[in-house]
Amino acid sequence: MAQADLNEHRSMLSNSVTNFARGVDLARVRKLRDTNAECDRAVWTQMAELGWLGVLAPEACGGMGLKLGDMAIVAQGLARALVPEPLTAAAVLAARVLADSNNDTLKSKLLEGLVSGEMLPAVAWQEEAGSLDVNNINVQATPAGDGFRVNGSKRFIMGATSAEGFIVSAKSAHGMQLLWIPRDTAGATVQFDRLADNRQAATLTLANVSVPKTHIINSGDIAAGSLARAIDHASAIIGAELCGIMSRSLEITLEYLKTRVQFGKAIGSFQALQHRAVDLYIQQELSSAVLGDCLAVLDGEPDAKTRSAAASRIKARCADAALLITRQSIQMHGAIGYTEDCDVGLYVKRAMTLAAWLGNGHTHRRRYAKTEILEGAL
Amino acid sequence: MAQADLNEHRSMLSNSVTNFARGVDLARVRKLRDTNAECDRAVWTQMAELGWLGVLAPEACGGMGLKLGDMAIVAQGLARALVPEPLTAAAVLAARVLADSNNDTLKSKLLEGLVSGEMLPAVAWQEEAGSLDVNNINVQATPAGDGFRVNGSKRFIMGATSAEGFIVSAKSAHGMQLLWIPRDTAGATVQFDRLADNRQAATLTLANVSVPKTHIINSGDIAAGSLARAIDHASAIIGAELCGIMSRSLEITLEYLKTRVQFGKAIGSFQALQHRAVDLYIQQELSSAVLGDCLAVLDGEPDAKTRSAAASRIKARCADAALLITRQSIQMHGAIGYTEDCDVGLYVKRAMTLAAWLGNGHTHRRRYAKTEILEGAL
Amino acid sequence: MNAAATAAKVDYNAMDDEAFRREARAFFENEYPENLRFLPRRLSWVESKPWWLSLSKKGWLAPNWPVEHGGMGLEPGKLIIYWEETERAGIGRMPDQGVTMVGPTLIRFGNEAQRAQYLPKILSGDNVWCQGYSEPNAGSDLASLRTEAVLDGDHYVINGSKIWTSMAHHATNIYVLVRTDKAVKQQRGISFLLVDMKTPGITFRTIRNIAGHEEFCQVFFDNVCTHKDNLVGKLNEGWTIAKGLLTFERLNIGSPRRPLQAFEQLDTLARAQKLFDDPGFVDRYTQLKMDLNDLGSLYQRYVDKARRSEALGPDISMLKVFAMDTYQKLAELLLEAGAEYGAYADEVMLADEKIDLMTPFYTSRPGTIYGGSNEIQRNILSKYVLQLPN
Amino acid sequence: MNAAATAAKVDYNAMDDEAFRREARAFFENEYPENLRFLPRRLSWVESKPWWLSLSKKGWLAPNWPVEHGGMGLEPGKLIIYWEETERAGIGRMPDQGVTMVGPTLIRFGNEAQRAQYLPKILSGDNVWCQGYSEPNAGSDLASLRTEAVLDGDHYVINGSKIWTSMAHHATNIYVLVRTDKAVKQQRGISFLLVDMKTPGITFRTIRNIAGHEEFCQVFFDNVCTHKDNLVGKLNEGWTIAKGLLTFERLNIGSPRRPLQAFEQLDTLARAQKLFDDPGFVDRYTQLKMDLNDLGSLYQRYVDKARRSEALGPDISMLKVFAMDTYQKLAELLLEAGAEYGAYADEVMLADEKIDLMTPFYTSRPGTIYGGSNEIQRNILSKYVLQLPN
Repeated sequence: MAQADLNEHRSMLSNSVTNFARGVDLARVRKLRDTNAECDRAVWTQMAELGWLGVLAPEACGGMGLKLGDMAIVAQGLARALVPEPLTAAAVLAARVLADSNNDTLKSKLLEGLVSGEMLPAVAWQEEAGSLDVNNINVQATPAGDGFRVNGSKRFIMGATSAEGFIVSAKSAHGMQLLWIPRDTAGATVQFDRLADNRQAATLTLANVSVPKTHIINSGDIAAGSLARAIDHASAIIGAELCGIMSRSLEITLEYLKTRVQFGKAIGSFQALQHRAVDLYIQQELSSAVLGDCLAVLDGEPDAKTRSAAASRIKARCADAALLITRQSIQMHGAIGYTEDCDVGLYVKRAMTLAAWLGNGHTHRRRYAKTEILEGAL
Repeated sequence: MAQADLNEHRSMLSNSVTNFARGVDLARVRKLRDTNAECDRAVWTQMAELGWLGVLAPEACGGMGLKLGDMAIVAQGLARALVPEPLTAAAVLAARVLADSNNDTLKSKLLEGLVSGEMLPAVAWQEEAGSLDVNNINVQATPAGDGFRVNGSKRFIMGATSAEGFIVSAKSAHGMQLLWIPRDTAGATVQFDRLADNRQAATLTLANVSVPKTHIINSGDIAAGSLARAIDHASAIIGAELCGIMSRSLEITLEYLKTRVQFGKAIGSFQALQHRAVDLYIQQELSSAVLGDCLAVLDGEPDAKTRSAAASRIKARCADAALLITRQSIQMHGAIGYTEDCDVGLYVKRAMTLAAWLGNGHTHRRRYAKTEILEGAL
Repeated sequence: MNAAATAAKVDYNAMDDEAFRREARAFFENEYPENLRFLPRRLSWVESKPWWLSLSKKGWLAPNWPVEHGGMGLEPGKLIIYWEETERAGIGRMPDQGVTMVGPTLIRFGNEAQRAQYLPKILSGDNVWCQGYSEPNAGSDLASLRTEAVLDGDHYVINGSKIWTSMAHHATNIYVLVRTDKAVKQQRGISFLLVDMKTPGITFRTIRNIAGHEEFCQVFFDNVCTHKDNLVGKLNEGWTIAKGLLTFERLNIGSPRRPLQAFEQLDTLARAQKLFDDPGFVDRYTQLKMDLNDLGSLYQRYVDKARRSEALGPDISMLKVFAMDTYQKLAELLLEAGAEYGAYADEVMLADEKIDLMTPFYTSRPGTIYGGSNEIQRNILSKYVLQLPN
Repeated sequence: MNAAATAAKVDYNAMDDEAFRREARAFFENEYPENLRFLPRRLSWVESKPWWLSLSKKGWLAPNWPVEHGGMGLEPGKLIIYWEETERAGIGRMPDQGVTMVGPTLIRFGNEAQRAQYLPKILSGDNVWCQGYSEPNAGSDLASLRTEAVLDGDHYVINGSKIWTSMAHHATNIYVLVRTDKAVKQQRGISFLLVDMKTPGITFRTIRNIAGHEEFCQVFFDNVCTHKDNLVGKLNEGWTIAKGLLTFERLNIGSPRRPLQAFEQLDTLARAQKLFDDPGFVDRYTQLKMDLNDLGSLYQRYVDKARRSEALGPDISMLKVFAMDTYQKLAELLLEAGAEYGAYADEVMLADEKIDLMTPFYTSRPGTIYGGSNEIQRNILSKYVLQLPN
């Protein structure tokens, strides 16, 4: 795509997100607790129509073939409005894995469906908490017929409540297999755990699930490499979401500091709160600087080590900053901040869910240390 | 000693320290940089006459046979006045080791000399930075004549600048030996490194040093146990010194906050500084509470595990609090705090020396974790 | 004298510590309802009542009240054992304002008639109390309260509204701070009244907390009458009582036992996930464990002071500040150490252990806000203890 | 045009990054005096001069000045490489106010005559500059300065005193902020003057810093005359220049390269003491390493802005706050990780490596005090960026 077209797309995206976010009512987010409807398919279709689900997908599959820098604009804007739909899970994590597939028939079907909003795939790769290693898995794919029989279970699957199926990583004699397993496949059961923001993490249990050859997305080192890259890219876009969360939470809080009166003065005139607000602002700006810097690195398609380091830098900073800022937003609101009615509570909860997904700050710092510090030091 | 006598001693000690500290001129502390005279023998003799060097020593050796709780009063008071003489090194660490000796002749000579101020022994036990294990040593004592030949070197020896000799721990075929090695012994060389507060840490190198049987202080498990207890007790009294350091530094700083005017107001009226001062005050009070609580435990002569845990609790809290408070004292003084002329600089330097000696906060937390957390958890 | 008072005549303070601990442990283990252990929220009154009555029957409901009023009269050392065993058994927090706040207040500031009227009903569970301090738009600025009471014959007539009243929807009685003299300065002209929740003119709306539980109410007073005998202490001197109560509350909130509850979860998580094999985790864990122990030493200092009947001065604010900061750090470490599970809203099963990672996070938040926010506590310490200028 | 200007005509910005780095590294490794590497203090002018002249000869003294004024005109990417290699080679901090402060000020606010008179003498080492901003009892409250200058014929006559003037005892010239109009409000009525240190009436006393080095002076002005041509910018508008310079200074002080210097020591210590085998240490090290990298990203944002010639607003204060906080944490970790060596005042040899644990501690302290303390920076951010009320 030519630079002029890119710029046009980017500006269009930015405007459409801003307009959309302006119309969002947080009442729907509050209701999630009771309804579990984290993905309203009508909203999802609208998001598809606005082109957001296809930002990263290749044009051949109906996407825009844009960069992470563009996707970040969408993710950040929607996160500010607490939109609960699984944008990053589908349009980054799943889309990236599917785009790399060399099974053209399956790829077209799934990726075009994803972009159009008709087909929602969820990636099921992780099994152990705190592990970002795509090879640290126990789900087994043993040859059966022209395909595989799969056993084991996957955890921490996001965007699964209304998913039509799962992209599952499995071990086989010939390395990793990335397999498409429709939700209603015999032997596949899904179970949900409620998360802080009332969205759901799924656990997928596979008992002798048959997967035909036509459902193999990718195999071997290509599969593992593709999955690892998708996870890094999704981690980076979660960072963008966290930036949206923290900036809106801080905005609300600064507004409160300017208007809430105690002891005859706006509480924002108390220096202790001013300095704390400044420290939160610094964390916000750091996050945004790191996000910008590292997205540029990622969009340059560097080697795997550089890519993982950039993704970890984003996730570590943005996760910890968002947790700090949203928690302090509660504190600075005082008692009202501790009620369900106060919006900052919604932000702290979304921050917790996003921070923990695909490795929290600590996990990413550990990963960064492993490749960037320890390997160099030895 | 009867309770009434104890109380009388305690009150006498407290008064004498307060009077002494009132007369201390910090000019002498400032001159240390040029003179290295960290132990003025005239001052030392005065301290001996006031009974401070014998607070812990048994009455049979001219001491008072009091408790750590009493010693802490002296150490804290003198630390407030930055008295550089090696009170804890001699009157706690060395005195405890000597009091346990079953070599009565040597014990009388050294301990009585110590109490009277005429003989200054320095304990040389540590070899590796960050290690508090008395058995983690390499100095070797091999049988020779009726005694030993000793080789190796010891580090981080405090109170050595004007010491007449060293109490050295060494490995032998029959376990640890605690040996008395006069400073002028052939083969013993002493080298000094300047510390933050311009006191000196000595390194003692022993090359084929002959130690006669009459210079054996203690042997085997008794030696190791005695040394470990002495180190724990000294660590606790260093905690008391650190409490003295932090309380005086905070006092000076609070006074400055009340009098220094900027932007037309006393800087102590700025809420950000107020809240920071409060946090420092809380650390001071925590330190003092922990010190009091754990000294009582130590004075109850508990088992070695409980003893070490209590000592580590004191040292960890007091070291970190003193470093924090003295560093922030510089910051709150602004530019003047960064000059050699400002007293708070002397406190930050003494805090650094005391914090590092016999294990800093981190080292003590690690030791605490090992016995109090990990052994329980497994 | 009722059964409770009789039972309380046992001199627990004379017991050996370990023997007392064994008795407490056995009682809590055997008698407390299994289904209410380690609940991720406070107990409702309906849930609490059977246990309230069990405690009362044994004379163990009010461990800190003097024996003559039906308490256990425990000395601090024993009191701590009592609390430790409470936590160990996972006993939930009941609507206990009567025991923790009203009882001590009436014992200290009330008159004989008030004690006779109210204390037994607290012990018997007939009266359940809630607190009416904060007001909308007053928040930390408690002294700016505007709910007023005017004496009309034998009754005070109350008008206004209170907010952040915990569990008011389960309470039978409320104690309120009201303005009884508008002419004088903020802290003066405030009185302390006791009111029956069934008095005509009282209404309330419930407020859900951040965790989604109906923890608070806003209580509205529309010409609510309470007899003038329900004035505690002197007219217009309620601020002194409130301050005294806040001091009690700070000693209460400053105890190591709430953070200890979070430690229970952290320990379980660490064992289940083998985190003690990770020296980096152990470093962070140890720091907080030692903070908690040191909080214990500081707390003990105040407990000893209280035991010697010395007044607790404004410096006690530091206890609350440090306790609540430690509690929050602990809850935050629990979430971080949980990795992906750190976002789970409900309990998780790990290595056959049930772990609630999220509840300590929520329960640790209000500690830095209510009862005078940590910011207010620091102002108090700055002004009254460090005497820094305004 | 002198040799320096000729040499500077090489277009370094067009060079490949690695090639430029190789050239810088070779130059710094080969030419900088061995005995002055990694010194635990700033360099005196006598020590600096040979290196100053080597740099000048190669045209490398003023990497950030435009080429037409004898600088290298480096773009930010190259400038960072230049700085990185400076740190790597352990090059000491010279009395560089002329290069870092006076040059950029005259280029931006001075007139042609001032640039012609002063810039070449900076490059040639004939003029060594120091800064006269702070005053006794003014401190962070810079605008309250009282040193005054009165125009008398062709000269300003200066009376008063400046303090915290770094290295004034080695300087030939001083730039001072003086009050030229006492009738107007604080920030107004201040002017920016250049003064020869040999002018009659100037005296000074040296002040030792906490590390015992003669780092500062107090400079006294007793009827000191400077020609009115030495007024930079307009009369009574010196505050604008000072603010501009403070912004420069904040960009300078906010760069990751000073904390990087502490990291050099920490890395060496960690290798010598095998601390990378200790996962607890690695956790703490990584946190700070990532803070430093993230500071780099934030810094880059401002460098890019400066490169696009956009004005640097008050938000740049955050750079200084974060950089200096990170620097101090790093220096504190270095001392802690050094265990007993963390109290050593001088260099230690460990595993054949020379490590200076204490110097980063001392050099990191003033960063949160000078150039507007971190408290002042936070006030600025609160007021001008977050627009919180007063």
